[in-house]
Amino acid sequence: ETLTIATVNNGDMIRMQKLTGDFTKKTGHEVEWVTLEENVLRQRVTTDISAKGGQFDIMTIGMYETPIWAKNGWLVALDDFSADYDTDDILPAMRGGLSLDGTLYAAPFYGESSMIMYRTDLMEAAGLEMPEAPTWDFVAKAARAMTDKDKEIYGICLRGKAGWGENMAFLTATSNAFGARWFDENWKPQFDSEEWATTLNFYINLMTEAGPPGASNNGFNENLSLFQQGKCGMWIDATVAASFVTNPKDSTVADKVGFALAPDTGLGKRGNWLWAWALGIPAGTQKEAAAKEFIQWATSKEYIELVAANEGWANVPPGARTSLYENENYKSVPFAEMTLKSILSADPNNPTVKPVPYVGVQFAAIPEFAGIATQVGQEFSAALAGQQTAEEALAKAQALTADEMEAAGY
Amino acid sequence: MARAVTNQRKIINTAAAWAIGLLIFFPILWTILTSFKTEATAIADPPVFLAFDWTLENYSAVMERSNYMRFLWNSVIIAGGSTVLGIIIAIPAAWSMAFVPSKWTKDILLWMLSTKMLPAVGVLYPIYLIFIKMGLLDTKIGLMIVLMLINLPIIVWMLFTYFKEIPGEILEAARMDGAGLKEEVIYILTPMAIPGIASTLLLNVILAWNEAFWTLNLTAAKAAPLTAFIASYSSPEGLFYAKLSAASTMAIAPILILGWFSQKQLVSGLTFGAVK
Amino acid sequence: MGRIVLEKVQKKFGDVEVIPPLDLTIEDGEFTVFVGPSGCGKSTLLRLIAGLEDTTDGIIKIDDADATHVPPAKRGLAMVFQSYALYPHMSVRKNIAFPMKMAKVPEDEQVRRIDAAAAALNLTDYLDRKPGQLSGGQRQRVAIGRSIVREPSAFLFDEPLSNLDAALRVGMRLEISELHERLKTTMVYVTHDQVEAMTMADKIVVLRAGFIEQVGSPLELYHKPRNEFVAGFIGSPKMNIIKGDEAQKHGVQAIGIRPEHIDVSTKEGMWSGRVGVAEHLGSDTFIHVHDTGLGDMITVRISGDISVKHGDTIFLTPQMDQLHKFDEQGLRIE
Amino acid sequence: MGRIVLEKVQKKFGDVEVIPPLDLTIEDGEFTVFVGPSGCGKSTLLRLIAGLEDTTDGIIKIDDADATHVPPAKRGLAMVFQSYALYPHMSVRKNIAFPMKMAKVPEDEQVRRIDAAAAALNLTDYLDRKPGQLSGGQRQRVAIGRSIVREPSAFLFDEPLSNLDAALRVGMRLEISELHERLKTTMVYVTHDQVEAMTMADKIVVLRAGFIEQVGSPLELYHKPRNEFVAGFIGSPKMNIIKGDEAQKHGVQAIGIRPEHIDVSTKEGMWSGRVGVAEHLGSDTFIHVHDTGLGDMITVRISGDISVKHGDTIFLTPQMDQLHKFDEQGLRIE
Amino acid sequence: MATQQSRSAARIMMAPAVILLLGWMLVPLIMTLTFSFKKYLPLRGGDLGWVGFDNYVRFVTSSAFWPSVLTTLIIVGGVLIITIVLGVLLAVLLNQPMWGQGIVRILVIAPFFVMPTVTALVWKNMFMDPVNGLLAHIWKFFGAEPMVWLTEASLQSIILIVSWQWLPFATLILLTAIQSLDSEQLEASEMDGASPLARFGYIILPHLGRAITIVLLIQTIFLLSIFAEIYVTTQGAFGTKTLTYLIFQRVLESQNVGLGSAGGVYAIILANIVAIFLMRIVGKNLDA
Ligand SMILES: Nc1ncnc2c1ncn2[C@@H]1O[C@H](COP(=O)(O)OP(=O)(O)OP(=O)(O)O)[C@@H](O)[C@H]1O
Ligand SMILES: Nc1ncnc2c1ncn2[C@@H]1O[C@H](COP(=O)(O)OP(=O)(O)OP(=O)(O)O)[C@@H](O)[C@H]1O
Ligand SMILES: [Mg+2]
Ligand SMILES: [Mg+2]
Repeated sequence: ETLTIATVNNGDMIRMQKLTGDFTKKTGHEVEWVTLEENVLRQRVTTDISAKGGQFDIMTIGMYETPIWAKNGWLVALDDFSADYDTDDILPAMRGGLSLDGTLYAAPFYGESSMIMYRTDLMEAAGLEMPEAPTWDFVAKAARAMTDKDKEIYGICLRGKAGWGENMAFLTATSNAFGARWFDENWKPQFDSEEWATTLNFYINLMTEAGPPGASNNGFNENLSLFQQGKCGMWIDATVAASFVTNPKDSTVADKVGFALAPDTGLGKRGNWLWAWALGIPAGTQKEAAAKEFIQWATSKEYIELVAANEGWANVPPGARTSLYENENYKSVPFAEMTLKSILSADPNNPTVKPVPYVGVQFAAIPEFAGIATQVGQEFSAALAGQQTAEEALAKAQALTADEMEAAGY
Repeated sequence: MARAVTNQRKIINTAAAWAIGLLIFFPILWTILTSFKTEATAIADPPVFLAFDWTLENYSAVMERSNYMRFLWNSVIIAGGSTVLGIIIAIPAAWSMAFVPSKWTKDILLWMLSTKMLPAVGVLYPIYLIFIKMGLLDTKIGLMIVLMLINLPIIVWMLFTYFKEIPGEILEAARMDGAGLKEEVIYILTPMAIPGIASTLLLNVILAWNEAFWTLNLTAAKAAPLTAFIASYSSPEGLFYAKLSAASTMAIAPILILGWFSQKQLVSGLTFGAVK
Repeated sequence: MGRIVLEKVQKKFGDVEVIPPLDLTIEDGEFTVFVGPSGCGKSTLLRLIAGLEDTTDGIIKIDDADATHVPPAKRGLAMVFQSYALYPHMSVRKNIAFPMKMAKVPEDEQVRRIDAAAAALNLTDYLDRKPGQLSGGQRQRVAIGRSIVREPSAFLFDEPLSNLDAALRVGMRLEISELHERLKTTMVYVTHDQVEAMTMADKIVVLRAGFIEQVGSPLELYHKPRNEFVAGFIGSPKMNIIKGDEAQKHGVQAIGIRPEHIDVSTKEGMWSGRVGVAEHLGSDTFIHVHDTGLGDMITVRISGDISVKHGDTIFLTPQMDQLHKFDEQGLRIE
Repeated sequence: MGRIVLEKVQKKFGDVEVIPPLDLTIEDGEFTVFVGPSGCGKSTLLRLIAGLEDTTDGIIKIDDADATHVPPAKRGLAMVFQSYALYPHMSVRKNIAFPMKMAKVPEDEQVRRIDAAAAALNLTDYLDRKPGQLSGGQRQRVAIGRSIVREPSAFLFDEPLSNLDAALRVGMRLEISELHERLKTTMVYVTHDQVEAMTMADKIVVLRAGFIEQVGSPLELYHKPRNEFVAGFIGSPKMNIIKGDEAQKHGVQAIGIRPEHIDVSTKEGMWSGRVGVAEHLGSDTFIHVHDTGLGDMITVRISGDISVKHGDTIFLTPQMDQLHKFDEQGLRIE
Repeated sequence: MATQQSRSAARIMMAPAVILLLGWMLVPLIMTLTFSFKKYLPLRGGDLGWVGFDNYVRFVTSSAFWPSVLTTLIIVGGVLIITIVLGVLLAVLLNQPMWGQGIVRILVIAPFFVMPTVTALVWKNMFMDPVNGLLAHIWKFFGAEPMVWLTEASLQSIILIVSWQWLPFATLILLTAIQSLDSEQLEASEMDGASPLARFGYIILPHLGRAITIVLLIQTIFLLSIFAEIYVTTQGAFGTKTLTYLIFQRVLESQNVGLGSAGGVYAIILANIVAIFLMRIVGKNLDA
């Protein structure tokens, strides 16, 4: 049988494509890949699954989609995997985020949280020392100290590009650390709260003083390349980035990178998110059995070893399995420990200081969220670009969120 | 105006035209150059223009990652097929409008053009549902039909303007010579309009080749053309300028070369009736 | 064969009646010329016969069979267009062969007829050229060749010579006349050039605004124009029409006298006037005489040369036996 | 004023010499016509005078001042093009006003001149139309109007009437002649129509392949053509040129006799032949006579009518005093 | 050319094109209209029943609506002005005698062959990127602070990118039109004493009128629906959200098909207003 798999164009996925031969050899099934950029992919698979187009046998989806789709009955439950597969080995946080009522609906291919990556040399030059679990105050101080705009060195690189998966992922997670929340228990938007104002003003001030130019256009990729070129002192972003910034082939600063947990403000929540790219099977596919075989292959322990054998331990898909972090070989990878700690410190079911009706750290797992957050993200991005004040951005965000929530019938 | 143009004038013209031409072309040139650089040289500061170690590694990386030939082949089939299909349907329609005009002709023509103003995103859902019903999702034929429909108004209009330049008397002569409608179109009209048909063909191949909304949304694996290919390169992780350039070059090269070879045809043919 | 009969044929474009109901018979083998000013409906009439336009009303018979609703291809007529209407993408040979190809004439018969036509029309050397590589006269010949091979029952020509220059026009005029002598096929020929009409026709049909003003042989029209319009239209330079007192003398509304029927003297004559422009052609001289007291300028034509110049006074005497008389409706009075 | 002198003017297109070095003087107020077959360089010569082409060599003087390198706009000449070259997007009024607007003529003066020109050319009713809404003759008049208002020292016309139909051509011909009578401005007129040349010109320049074959008044050319080429080119129908034995009798290489200088009889005459096509115009009859033993067909022109028909035998007698004689080079022998 | 037979033949021959386009227009249009009166949320189970004009009201009253209409008009208008003005100048220049005309022409028309997605990617990443973009390097070379194009001059940047893409099209059509200008007209105006500038203003420009309207019409049709350029560069941020993009957000990002369909209907109305306006000019110009 030939499986059609929609996937995102991230490095780990590309690697998986190259290794498909192993799967075909083992099972005799062929695989057709549809590789798309993240936003295009999400739009494509969402259209297809909601219209029941049936074009894909396996879709690459995230923690956001999985519970929503599963609730609509669009995904095949993954509860009958073989014992070898060892479902219990999946990190609990990941498993929790990809399950509905205790049943797994998508198997994590790799998982991530966020953390600080910083330049040890610059930190030293600034006369500071990064604690393992810094506060935002420290991070801000360090960022300002490291900044040297004439040399094109910017103390801190943060996401500014509009998008629910871009700046809003970062800002939502960060706002958790500042005690803010998206909605109160009655689904009332909270952008008019004091906490959000603090969060946004803090972020904008910090970026204006210590961030790179044009930060409002920087997403994960832009920041990654800035950091790799040695232009960032600190960068708070996905844990998977660690393997890129420490890879001497692409990175000019590979040997000068340190890691720390995402900062907090002492309110009890850290600003680190939790995400997994996972493989799910749309309900109604003709090739359910083969698809399950593929998912078991791709998210298995053997697959991790296959990658390690081919590309080295630093390149195996991280963040999915407990066993990986118990592996002696992997422990020598510099960022392994900090990644695990970050993942473990995120709690999607209880993300904020104040109580909320939704699940998800850097998102709220409701269908309307992506649309709303993208628009809110644009307002925040415009505020970062100096086109409006933080207060104006928040007011607009509040209005449009209230509007959309009403339209959706909350 | 056959007076000797002073060489000085000609030199100024030449200099100005080349400067502007190169300026306009520069983004493409830069992309092509970048595709032969390493990722590190691609972002070198200051940028290097020609003096770098030329490498093909980006092309091999791209080839390794995606099945370029399949995307290319799909693009060729879809763009070519939709155009041919469109021409076959448009020739009779354009014939009618050009040679048997009624008071509605102009309205029909403008109405046809106005169908192009439907915002594609607005009708994606309906079309998707229809495609599912008809089993056309991810098929080349489905895309051919959609692209044909999108471009049909343009094809009809272009052919209409070419046909109008053909003197009606010639078709009447054919009729007097005993030709039926079919013979008239096949033996007289079509061969006479070959240059116009060629330009139409060309323009529509270009438009169909570059169409990115429907080709992306209605395909998955089997029928995906180069627009889908490029969608997987738009923002990979890490340094990507060189790889992006290589992928871009590969996506545009076929049509660019086709366009250049048929430049004359396009220049003389793209009039939309602007020339009388 | 090729007898064409129009019975009460009428043509309207929308609400405009271009051809009012009209009867006309064209006999087999006759060379009929339609003349008339621009826009009078000559082409329309020809195209009605060809079947390229529908009649609004009336019946067209070809060889006594009703052809009113027969499509053009089936009427057995051939047409030569003003613009030649050659197929530019086909060689001369293919152009000529086209009607036979449509009629599915066998290959060898096609070759035979093409060769015959080419020989007759002096086209043998050009058979493999494209129309674009031919001169105007040659193109015209190809157009004629294309109609000959069909062996039609009648030829229809719509101003076939008007795109040629004067010298060529004379030559082609002769060729078409000779062709008619040879083939004896019915020909219907549209022109607004009265010299062509006079020299080629067996029968001239003078049209004005869709009406037939007169039908007759060229000399009938020249000598006995039925009305002022025909009188003015046939003959070059135009007949002088004189109204007012001078006409009263003859007891009619208007008299007409052709320029070539006026004698000129520098000493005496019936009328006197002042020379305006005098055009010396060598063989003839046209003198435009003003201030004769006869109303408009009078044009006189003299064989050979005469030495008059602008401003001279000259005397004119009409040849009385060549005087034409017209009544109030402009109709001829014998 | 408007005296134009060309001294050793030469024009090459690339390597092709279209005009070999040539001298010509056009006197002030003269109506000069360039005639010659197609491609002989008439337009090129006119465009050299206008300044629309550079001379390869030689000097052009206008009113005794060297104008060889003066740009067209500064030469004070006006040109009327074959295609009229009206500005299609401007009304007739704006078209006529354009040269004055360029010359910054005051508004009221502009209005005055436009009105005058429009009145003279019968354009008053059409001043607000666009050229596309005019007939051919009207367009031609607008083109002339546009040149008149500039009050140029000379007018240049390049086949201004060749796009008009025969009847209109005659009318416009007269109008231009009258304009010349009135304005007395130098006019240089290109045509390949010899009737136009004969009737309009004070002086005709006959060109062949860039060479001047003869310069002279129309009647000079008619009566004393300098060579066979001019003899054949001037006069219609063409002069009959007879070579061989008959010419030997006169001791020359070729003799020429115009169709109107041959007397016809059904009984006796110097030559006899068989009637081919006889063209009856009413006022004249052209008879094409074959098998005279004189080589080519002989054309005869008779005033009035004669009743001969195809195949009849007739007798011809040339008027001996009208005989032209030519030597081996085709040059006239007196 | 107008016998009864040919007229009925014409009707038959026109039928396939008309029927297909009618279907292509009506079927989605009717479905869109239907959806627009419904609460249709695919992620919440699809069709949730009729809601009357709710979606329409919500769409226009949303704060994003009018700015998006304005943005659409600015982009379309800006690109039209730039391409037509530059197109005319370029066409005039390319019509002059010069060496290597063919090659220059190839250079100039090349952008037209480039996919919009690629165009946007290349401009965004390789030119407008504030750190590594070529323009940033140039700015720095002259000692200036690099522009953050897509933020500080977002609309202008998009107009620039789209203009770059469409300039060749305008130039091509205008060039053919210029070449069709009767040279005798230019000579006549020269004889009439017109300077080169006057010739351009009085003869060449009016001659191009028809070509310009056609460029206007065709480009408007294409520009009203530009999408890839915005999607790739700003994703509608910084005031670059066109009506098309807004609909895209409603349908695909917010997964609210009902609301998006109502937006689609508005877009159709806007397009038709522009169209009627254009057709007026063009229709007149096409007859003349
Ligand atoms: N298709 C048509 N629709 C409307 N009116 C027409 C059409 N064809 C011809 N006419 C009108 O019919 C009249 C006769 O036209 P027709 O072409 O027969 O004239 P004509 O005698 O051939 O003139 P010309 O000598 O200029 O060729 C004209 O007034 C013309 O405007
Ligand atoms: N721009 C040019 N380049 C090259 N050859 C040219 C050019 N213009 C004219 N000629 C050639 O010069 C010769 C004379 O041309 P010209 O137009 O002066 O002829 P003409 O006497 O006006 O002919 P016609 O009666 O057909 O208008 C022709 O052989 C023509 O081919
Ligand atoms: Mg006609
Ligand atoms: Mg000429």
